Amino acid sequence: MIDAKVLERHGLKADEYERIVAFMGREPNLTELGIFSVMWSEHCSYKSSRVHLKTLPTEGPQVLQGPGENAGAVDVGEGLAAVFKIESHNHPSFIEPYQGAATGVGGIIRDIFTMGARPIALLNSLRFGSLDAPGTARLVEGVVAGIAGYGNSIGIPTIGGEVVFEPSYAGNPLVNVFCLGIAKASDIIKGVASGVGNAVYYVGAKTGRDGIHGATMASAEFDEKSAEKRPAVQVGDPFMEKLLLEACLEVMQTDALIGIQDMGAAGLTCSTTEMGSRGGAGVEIDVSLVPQRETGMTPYEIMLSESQERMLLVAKPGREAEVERIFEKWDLHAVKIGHVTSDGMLRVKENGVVVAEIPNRALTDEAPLYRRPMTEPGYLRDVTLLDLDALSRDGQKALPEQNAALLAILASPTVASKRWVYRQYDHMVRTNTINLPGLGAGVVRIKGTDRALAMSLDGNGRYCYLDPRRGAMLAVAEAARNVACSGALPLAATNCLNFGNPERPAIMWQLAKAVEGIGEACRALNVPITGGNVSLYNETDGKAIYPTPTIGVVGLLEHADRVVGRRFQEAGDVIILLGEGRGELGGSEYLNVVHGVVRGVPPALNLDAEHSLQLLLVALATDQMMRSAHDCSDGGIAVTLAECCFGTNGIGAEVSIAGVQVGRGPAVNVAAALFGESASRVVVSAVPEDVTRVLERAAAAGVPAAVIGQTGGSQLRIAVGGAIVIDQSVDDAERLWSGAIERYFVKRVA
Amino acid sequence: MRARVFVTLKPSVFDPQGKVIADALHSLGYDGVADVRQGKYFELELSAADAATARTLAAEVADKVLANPVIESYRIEVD
Amino acid sequence: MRARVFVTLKPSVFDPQGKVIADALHSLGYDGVADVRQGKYFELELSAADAATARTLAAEVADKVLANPVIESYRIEVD
Amino acid sequence: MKFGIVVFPGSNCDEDALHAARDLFGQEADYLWHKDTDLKGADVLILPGGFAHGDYLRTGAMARFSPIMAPVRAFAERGGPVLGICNGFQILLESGLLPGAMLRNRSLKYRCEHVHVRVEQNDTPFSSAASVGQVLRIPIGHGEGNYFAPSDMLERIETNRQVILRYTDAAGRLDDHSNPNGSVNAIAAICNEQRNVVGMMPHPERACEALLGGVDGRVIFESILRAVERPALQVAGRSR
Ligand SMILES: Nc1ncnc2c1ncn2[C@@H]1O[C@H](COP(=O)(O)OP(=O)(O)O)[C@@H](O)[C@H]1O
Ligand SMILES: [Mg+2]
Repeated sequence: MIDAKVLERHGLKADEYERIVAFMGREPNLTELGIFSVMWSEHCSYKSSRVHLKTLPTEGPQVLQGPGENAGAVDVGEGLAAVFKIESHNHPSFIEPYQGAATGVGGIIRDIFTMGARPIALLNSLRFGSLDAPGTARLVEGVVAGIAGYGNSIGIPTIGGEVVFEPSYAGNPLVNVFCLGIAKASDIIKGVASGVGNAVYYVGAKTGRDGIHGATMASAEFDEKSAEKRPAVQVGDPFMEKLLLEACLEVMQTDALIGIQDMGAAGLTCSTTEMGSRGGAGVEIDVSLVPQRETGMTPYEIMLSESQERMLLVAKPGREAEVERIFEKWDLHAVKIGHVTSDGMLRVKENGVVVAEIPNRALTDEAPLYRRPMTEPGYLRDVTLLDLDALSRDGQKALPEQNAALLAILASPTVASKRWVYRQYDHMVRTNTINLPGLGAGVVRIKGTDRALAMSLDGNGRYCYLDPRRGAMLAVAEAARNVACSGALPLAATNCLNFGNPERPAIMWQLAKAVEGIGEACRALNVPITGGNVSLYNETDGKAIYPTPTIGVVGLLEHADRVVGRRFQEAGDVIILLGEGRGELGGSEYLNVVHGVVRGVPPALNLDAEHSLQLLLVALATDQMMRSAHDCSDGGIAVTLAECCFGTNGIGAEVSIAGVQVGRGPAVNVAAALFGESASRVVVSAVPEDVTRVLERAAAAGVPAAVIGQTGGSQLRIAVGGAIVIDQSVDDAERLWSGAIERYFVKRVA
Repeated sequence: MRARVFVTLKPSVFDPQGKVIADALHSLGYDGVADVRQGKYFELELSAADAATARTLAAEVADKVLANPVIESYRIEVD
Repeated sequence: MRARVFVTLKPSVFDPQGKVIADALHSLGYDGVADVRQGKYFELELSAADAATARTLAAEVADKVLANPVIESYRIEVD
Repeated sequence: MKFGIVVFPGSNCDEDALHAARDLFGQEADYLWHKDTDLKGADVLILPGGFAHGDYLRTGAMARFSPIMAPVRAFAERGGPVLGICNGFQILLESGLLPGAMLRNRSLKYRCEHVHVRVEQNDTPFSSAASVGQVLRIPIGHGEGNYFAPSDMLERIETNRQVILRYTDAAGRLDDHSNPNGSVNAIAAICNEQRNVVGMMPHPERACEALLGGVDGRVIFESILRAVERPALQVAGRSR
C-alpha cells in the first residue's frame, strides 16, 4: 500500500522510508506515514540546515531564551523580557497572497503569546519580482492587504519592515513576518508537556481539512503542478486569534498551566510531539475528541490539518476547571483531548482504538540530519568581475548626468517611499509607537517604564548572490545600524534564511556561507541569535531566488524620549558623516537601476569599525547630541541625504563630500562617491553648538567623522571634490520618491 | 431547508466597491460592463418545517442582523 | 442587460464570517439557523446583444476579477 | 470623575483609552465587559476602537446586541456623555444611537495616518474645550470610515448642527484631497440631537503625548473633564 507514489506525495525519499521502517520495526500505517512526513519535512526538522545553524552564537548575559522554544527572549531591564521571532510564509503567500500573508502574521503572533508575552509590534520583510512585470502588483496588493487585515484587526501595530523588488523573486515572493512581545521575565512559559496523567487541552478554532501537507508543501519546489496543492489554502480568523490571545494571557496569569504551544505547521502532530519531547514525556490523544469543522475526517486528516488559530495546552492537576472557566469567558471552549504519559510515545487513538503510535524521539531527535554536499557556484567567477570603466566605454555611451541618476534611484520601487504599504497597516494602535514607519527602525516605548525597544529587518539578496558570506554580514550590520541610529543599543537578533533547493550543492554552499557570515557578524556586534526560521526550496521551475537571509535586530533605548529619527529637524543644523566612503559600487542599487548591471563584490565590512560606530551612535543619542541619524545603504550617501530631507516640509541641504578614485573616467568616480554603498556610514545632524563635542566623541571612539555640510534652503546640493554635481529641488525629488510605488496601484481591485 | 439572502446597497447609496471594480474592468478593456454593484450573499441552513416558515425566519434574521436598513435592502429566496 | 454573479467560498474553505454570524444568531435565540455561509453578490450592467454573450462576458469578468479561483467558486444568472 | 471603557470581544483600543483617561488625565477609569449589565458608576462612557466581533458582516453590526448596550442606551438617554471612537462610532451608528452608516473607504484600503479635522461645533461634552474653526491634527486608522446618511437625514444632521468635526487641509479648508475616506460632507464626527453622544473616526487617544507625535487629541479629553465637572454643559443648552 505504501509504494513509491505514496512516498513521493509525502515528500519522503526511499532511504528515509527505510529509516522509518527500521525505527518502527514494522511498516507504518498511512496515518503514521503522514505524521513522519510532516515531522521529517525540511520545515519541521531543519534536516539540511541544522548542522550549520548549530554554529551560530546564541548566548550572552542578555539572552533569557535562545533557539529551541517557540520564540527567543532577551532581558530588557526592570524585570521585563522582549520575546521575538521571525517566520516565513513564502509558499502559502504565492499560492494565495491575502490568506498566505495573513496566516503568516497569525502564526508568528501565536509563537509570541504562547511564551506568555503580550505582542506589541509587528514587522514584515517582503520580496517581489519587478513591479513592471505582469501580476506583481496584484501579488503585492494581496500580501499587503493580508498583513494589514490580520494585524490591524487583532490590534498589534505593524511598525516597520522592508520591501524589495527584484526579478529573481518573480516566481517565488518572500513574505517574512516578525513579531515582538513583552513579558515579565519571570513569567515566560514554555511549550512542555509533563506530569503523567495531566490533561491535554485543545482550544481555539475547529479542525478542518485546510492546510493538510502545508509543512511538506513548504519544503518542495514550485512547478506547474503546484496548482494541485491548492486545497491546502488556510483561511485566517483574526477575531478568533484575538480571543485566543486575550484568553491565553489571562490563563497564564493564573499559573494553572504546565505548558502551552500553538498549532502551526504540522498542526496537532507537531504540537503534541514537541511538547512531549521537550518535557521528556509522551502525549496520548483521541482524535474523536478534537472539535471538527467538517464531517468524516480521518485521523490522518485531523493529525495533519493546519487549520489556524488553535492551541494545545497542559493544565496542572486540579486546575482544569479554572482554565476552562477563563476560556469560557471569551466564548472559547477548552476541550480535553488526551493526557500526558510516561512512555515518551506519541499515541493517537480514535474512539479509544490506537491508530498511530510513534516514539517522540523518532519524530524529533531521530529525524534525518544531512550534511549536504556543497560546491561554490560557477556563476561567481563571472559576476564578481566588474570593470567600472566599461560602463561608460562600451557603446561609447556617456554616463547619465548625476541628477538624473539620483532621481532614477529615488524612483526605483526598492528605494522609493513605502508609504503606500505602511499606510495600510495600523502602526499606532496601543499608543506606543514613537518612531513611525518611514523614520528608520521601528520604535515602541514600554508603558510603565522610561524604556523603548527599537527593531529593524534588513537583508540584501543581491549582495548575498554576489557573496553570501559578506552579504549576510552586511545584513546583520545594517539591521543593527538602523537600530543604533534610533539611539537603541542592539541586544539580539533573529534570522530567516530564504534559499533555494538545498539538494543542489551550489545552493547549500550559499546557505553555509551565509550562516557563517551571520555568525561572525553577530559575534562581533554582540547580537546573539535567539531564534529564526529556515525556508528552503524557494525555486520555481528550477530557478532559485537570490540567497536571502533576512535579519531582525532588537535594541534597547533606556530613555524613550531620546529616540532619534532619520529626518533633518531644522535649517541651520550641521551635517556630519560618520564613517568613510570608499566608492564601492559592487552590487549597488546604482549599477542595478542606472546600468541594469548586477556585478562586482559587495562593500567591504570591518566589523570592529562597525561596532564602534554603533556604540558611538547610542552614546550620542543618550547624550542628546544628534538631532537625526540615517544610515547609508541602498543608493549610497546621495539617497541617504535625500531621505533625510524628505518629510521635513522641504528642508534642503548643502553638502560637500570627498571624491574617490575607482576608475579612469571622472564621471564614474563622481558616481561612486555619490552612490557607492560603503558600509558603516551614518549621516548625522546636530545643532552647531554640539558639533565639536560630537567630533571629539567620534575621535575618542576611533570613528572617522567629518562635517560635510549644513541643512537649509529648499535644494539638495551635493559637491564632490569641490564641484557641485547634485542640485535638486527637495520638493520635486520627494514627489517622485513618494509616488513611485503608488502609481502602480491606481485603478486596481483591492 | 436553505434560504438565500441577497443584501444590496440601496440605489441612492454610493457603492465604493462596485465603483472600483467597474473602473478596474474598464482599465482592463471591459467596456461592455456599464456598471457594477456589489452586495452580500448569505446561505442560511434552516431547520424549518416549510418554505413559508423558512422565509419568515430568514426575513426576521435579515431585518435584525444581516442588513442595515439605513443603506441596504435585501431579497430572499427559499428552496 | 443584467447579470448576477454569486461568489461563494468553496465548501472545504473555512468561512470565519459565516461562523461568527451563526454564533451571533444563536446567542440571539435563532436556533433554527443551523449554519450560515457568507458570499459576495455582484450585479453587472452589461451592454450585450443577447443572454449568451452577456453570460460569457460575465464569466470572463468573474474569472479575472470578481472571484478568487483559489478559494472561491461562482454562479451566474442572466436576465 | 470616572470613565467607563466598554470592551467588546475584538476591541483593541480599550487599553489606549484607559491609558489616556487614567495615566494622562489622572481620572478614575474602568473597563466594562460587554457581557456586564451595569456601568460601575461611570460618569462618561467611551466605546473604543477595534474590530468588535471581528467586524465581520458589518463594522459594529454585532456589538450592538451585547448585554452592555442596554445600560449604555439608558445612560445616553439620561443625557450621559458617550464617546464612540472609530469602531465605537460604527457601533453607535449600528445601534441607532447616532444617525447614518459607514461604507468602505472609497480607496477600499485601510488607512492609518495623521489627518486634519476642523472643529465645527463646541457645544458638546467632547468638543467644549475646543474653539469652532480650530484645526486638529489627529491620526485615523480605519477601512470603513466613509460616513453616509440619506439626503433627508443628512439635511437634518446639518441643520441641527450635529456635525462636530470635518476633514480639512492643515489650514482648515475643505477639499476633496483632504477627505481620507470619501465621507459625505467630509464628516469625521457627529453627535446625536441631544448632543451628549458623539462618534468620531479620528483617534484622539493616539494624539495626547508629544512622544507619539502630537497632542491635538487632548482637547477632546479636556472637554470631557469640563463637561462632567460642570454638568450644565452636558445637556448643551442651545440644542433644539
Ligand atoms: N513592509 C513594510 N512594512 C512597514 N514599514 C515598512 C515596510 N517596508 C519599509 N517600511 C518602512 O519604510 C522605511 C524605509 O525602509 P528602508 O528603505 O528599508 O529603510 P532603511 O533603508 O533604513 O533600511 C523604514 O522605516 C521601514 O520601516
Ligand atoms: Mg533597508
